[in-house]
Amino acid sequence: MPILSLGDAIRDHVADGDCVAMEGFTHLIPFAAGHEIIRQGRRDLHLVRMTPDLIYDQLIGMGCARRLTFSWGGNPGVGSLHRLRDAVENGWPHRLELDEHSHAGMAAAYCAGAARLPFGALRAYANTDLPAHNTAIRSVQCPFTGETLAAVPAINPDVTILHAQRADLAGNVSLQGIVGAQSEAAMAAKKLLVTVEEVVDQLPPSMNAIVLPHWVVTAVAHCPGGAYPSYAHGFYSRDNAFYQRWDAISRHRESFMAWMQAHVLDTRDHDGFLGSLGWKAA
Amino acid sequence: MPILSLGDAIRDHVADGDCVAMEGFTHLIPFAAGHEIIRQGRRDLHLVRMTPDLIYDQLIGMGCARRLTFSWGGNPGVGSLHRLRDAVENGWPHRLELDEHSHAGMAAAYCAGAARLPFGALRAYANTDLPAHNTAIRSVQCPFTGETLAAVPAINPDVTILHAQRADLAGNVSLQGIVGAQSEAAMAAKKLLVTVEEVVDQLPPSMNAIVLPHWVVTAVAHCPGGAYPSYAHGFYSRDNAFYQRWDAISRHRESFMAWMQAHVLDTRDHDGFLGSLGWKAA
Amino acid sequence: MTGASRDECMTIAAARMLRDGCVCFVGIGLPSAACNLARLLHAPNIVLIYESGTIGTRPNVLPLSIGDGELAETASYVVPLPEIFSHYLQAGRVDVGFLGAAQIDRFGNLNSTVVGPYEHPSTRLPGAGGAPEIATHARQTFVMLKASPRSFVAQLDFRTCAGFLDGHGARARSGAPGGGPGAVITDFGILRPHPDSQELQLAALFEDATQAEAIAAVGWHLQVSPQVERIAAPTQVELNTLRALHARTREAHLRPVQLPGWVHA
Amino acid sequence: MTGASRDECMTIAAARMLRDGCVCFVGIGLPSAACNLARLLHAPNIVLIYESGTIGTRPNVLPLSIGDGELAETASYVVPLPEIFSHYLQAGRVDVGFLGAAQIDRFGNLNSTVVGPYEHPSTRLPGAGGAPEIATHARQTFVMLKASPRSFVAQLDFRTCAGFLDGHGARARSGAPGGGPGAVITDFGILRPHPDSQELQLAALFEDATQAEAIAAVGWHLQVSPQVERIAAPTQVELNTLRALHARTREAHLRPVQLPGWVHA
Repeated sequence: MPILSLGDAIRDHVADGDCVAMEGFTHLIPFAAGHEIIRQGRRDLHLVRMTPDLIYDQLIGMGCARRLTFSWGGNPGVGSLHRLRDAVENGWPHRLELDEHSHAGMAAAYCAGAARLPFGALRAYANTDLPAHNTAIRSVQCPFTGETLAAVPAINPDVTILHAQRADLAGNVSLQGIVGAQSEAAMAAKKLLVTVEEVVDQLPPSMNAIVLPHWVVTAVAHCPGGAYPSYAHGFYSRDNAFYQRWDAISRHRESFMAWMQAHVLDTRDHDGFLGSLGWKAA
Repeated sequence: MPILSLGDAIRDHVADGDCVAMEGFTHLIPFAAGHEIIRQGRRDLHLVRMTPDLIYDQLIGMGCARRLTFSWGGNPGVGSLHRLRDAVENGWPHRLELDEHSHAGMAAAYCAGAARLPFGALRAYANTDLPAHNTAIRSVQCPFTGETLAAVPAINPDVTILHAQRADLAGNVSLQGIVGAQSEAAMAAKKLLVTVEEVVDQLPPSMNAIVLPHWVVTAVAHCPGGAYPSYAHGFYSRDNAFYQRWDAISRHRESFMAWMQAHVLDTRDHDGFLGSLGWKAA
Repeated sequence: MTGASRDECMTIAAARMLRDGCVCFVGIGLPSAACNLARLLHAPNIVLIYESGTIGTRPNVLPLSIGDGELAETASYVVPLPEIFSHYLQAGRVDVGFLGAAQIDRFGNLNSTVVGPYEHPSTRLPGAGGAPEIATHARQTFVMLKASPRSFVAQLDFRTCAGFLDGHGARARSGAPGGGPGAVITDFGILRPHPDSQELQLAALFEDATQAEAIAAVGWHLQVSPQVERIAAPTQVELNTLRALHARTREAHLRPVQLPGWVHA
Repeated sequence: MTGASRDECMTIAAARMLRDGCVCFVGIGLPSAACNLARLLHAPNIVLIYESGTIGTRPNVLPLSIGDGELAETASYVVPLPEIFSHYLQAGRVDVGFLGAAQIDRFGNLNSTVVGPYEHPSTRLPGAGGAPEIATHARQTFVMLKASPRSFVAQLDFRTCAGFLDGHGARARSGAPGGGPGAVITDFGILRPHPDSQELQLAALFEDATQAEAIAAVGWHLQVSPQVERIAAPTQVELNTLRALHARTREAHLRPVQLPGWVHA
């Protein structure tokens, strides 16, 4: 497991056309990695994420995505993702295919992927219109009771990208706090990239901690603040004001493009991004 | 969630004929609860456990069990469970029905039970003779790929009984260390009894700890040493010498019956059991 | 007359419906305020579950997002998200689920997916999230949604969550494990399902709301219960507690973020 | 001549096969000794997984049971048992799985279930445990088992684990993801599958073992490789390390249990 710069990690491991899952349920969202994908101009990505957040709004608005697998696409506590809406409603900057689920369905699909099963069964989607619009929602019959259950195909991303609190020098990664479906998305992936707040000699001992083992981790990039404006429990809190500001920035194509140019395209890396927002190294 | 004496907990919540899972993978095996079931003379139980250990050998030898769902029935690191063998090979004290799985199959069955799904799918049992001898091992076809997978029916015990390190006064229970399939067996159960080393005002804060929530716990019994001769991480270690001695005790019906009479039937409770083995309150 | 806003009336009405000790699956916004208000008032032992995986949460301030750090810090414990949906919700271990939506119909079915046709929507909404399975599995659901003919509609554009389907026992016949919408708390009062038809009918009005207002706000021909209750005005204690919670929340969310190793210019 | 016992020879031979960094699914007994010996010698970064859920374990003494506290205390982390089987083993994340059995046949299929008919066995064995799926999913397996015509049999009483089935590519055709038994380490030496037929053949002998001894110990007509290797005798370092490990283990397991609040008379 090598420790790479984020630029090298994305260059080496994320290709045009890949299926990419950047998970994090409000917490530990890999913003820095998403920005680097935008800087490197990846195209035609199949993006997967339970809750497309601002970072997916940005990727979609910048034309990186061909397809989106998701279950809830909003700005949490604020409202719409305007770039996602513009893509779906108006095909701008181009058409976006949707593979739409519920949270329970996405969770089951990640779990199946992590276990290398081809599908997950669950009691879901009953009497909703979702299956009529998604051929990836089917049914399976219990071979014991005859009951019919919903079935979703496993998600096995080409690359899963996470942000976590810590990695050790061997490449073991530990996460604390709200962990969403990150562990399952990680274990389901063909490659796993992780940005971390800190790299330590040894993870703090914690017998039943949530750890991603080094031989499952493809590369680690040391990227402090890499979840900002989302948060990293124990390091910094969520910049709720930024999430609120994003509503105005993203509402119009012009203000969105200008912001992306100034803060992502014209910055070299995550430190540059933070600097462009008025942060100065202490 | 009431805190009961172990005697009352078993009296109120374990009935003849029940399906009972007493889990614990080497660690935290609920010996005290098993002894109390023997003392109270329960009959016709359907016992479930991945690794029938000494406590199941005792329950079977004392005639409490009608059926056994399991995946490995030995004395770990020592050899056979002689009472289990005697029941299967010679029908003593009476016939025992077997519902035999692999660990992977049992784990999938508990997970399905915990999620209230009727079956679990897994890649297992391929090219083995187990399915030919167990109609509870079937197959299911993936509705996406057409692949055939193994299927096992959910396990939903009438009662799951666990031993754990701690409960708080509200009845939340926390486990540390090797946790086997305890959490899944607990969530799969219709009733959940837990014996604990200590009852505390509040569980030690540990964000991602393994906790069984109070509204899932039917009753807690305070029973220090309740996993002995198995162990409770942070409290006492496994009495390996006892496991080795059990081989000779259990090898013959007479020595087994004499031991059970002296140490279980003729003792009032777990303190009495420990006393009969030469332990004295410090 | 306490000068309560309609948002406050909705929140307090919802809080009053929650009995102590019940297990609630909470959403962001009004439901989160209602559940925490109940906890601070008459239901200190209510168990709040947020779908991010926090269980037994006791936040001091309301979260802006479903996964705020405050929720994890004050939780009894935090589990991976798949467990929330499989071991808790699907397993039938949730008493009350809260739902919102963009549209509701007369049988409590909900739309939070699209306005217009799915393939070419005029408005793409955020989507289902955890709602379809909350609607299916929670023992009962409470819907919180402000009323207008655009939100309380005769015909949904998309059914994201099952309420009572076409009513007259259809939900029970479909085998849905949960009981469906027990109440719709809106800004004029409360709708409840008719015992036979399950059609939502006006069951209660806020102190200063009128039946005419209710009928005008609903896009179908609203049935009115023979006995429309008058909802008691918020007490001073209720209102003070709620306002203090909101004040604490505003203050906390104004606190600037500290990023280790950086200062903000 | 180092005076090594056959158990020691088997353990050391197995340890030598483990490359540094490989991920091993370990069983109790000889496999556990072999894996930890490898870790103490040439493979400090070997990852040991015990099915109880301990990952990256570095025990100072050998466990008596698969779930000894020592395994948890020295693990990188501990996961619930279902994850071990789904996210690690079934997901193809295990390089080497160790297996034992009561019976093995010429194609490396194993029986650990019954001797005699299943419904009326003359000997009821402990059963499958994790073995069928280790045999299926590990990239390769090593079988450790002392030889006698009762254990190395022409016909299994029960097939608990798939080896190469009937050989001649049958395993690969069955779609089994793992490669099957790469070696059978027994008390005269090592059997390996023939590249075409996958029938186990004598591949290597311990320093003081003979071909005649091997043939006598095996209950089928044992094929012999054209080049039977002679396994180098244990080095003094190997033997000292193994004996010190066993000595530490014996000492630790003699330590009396401390039960809080009790003293033993």
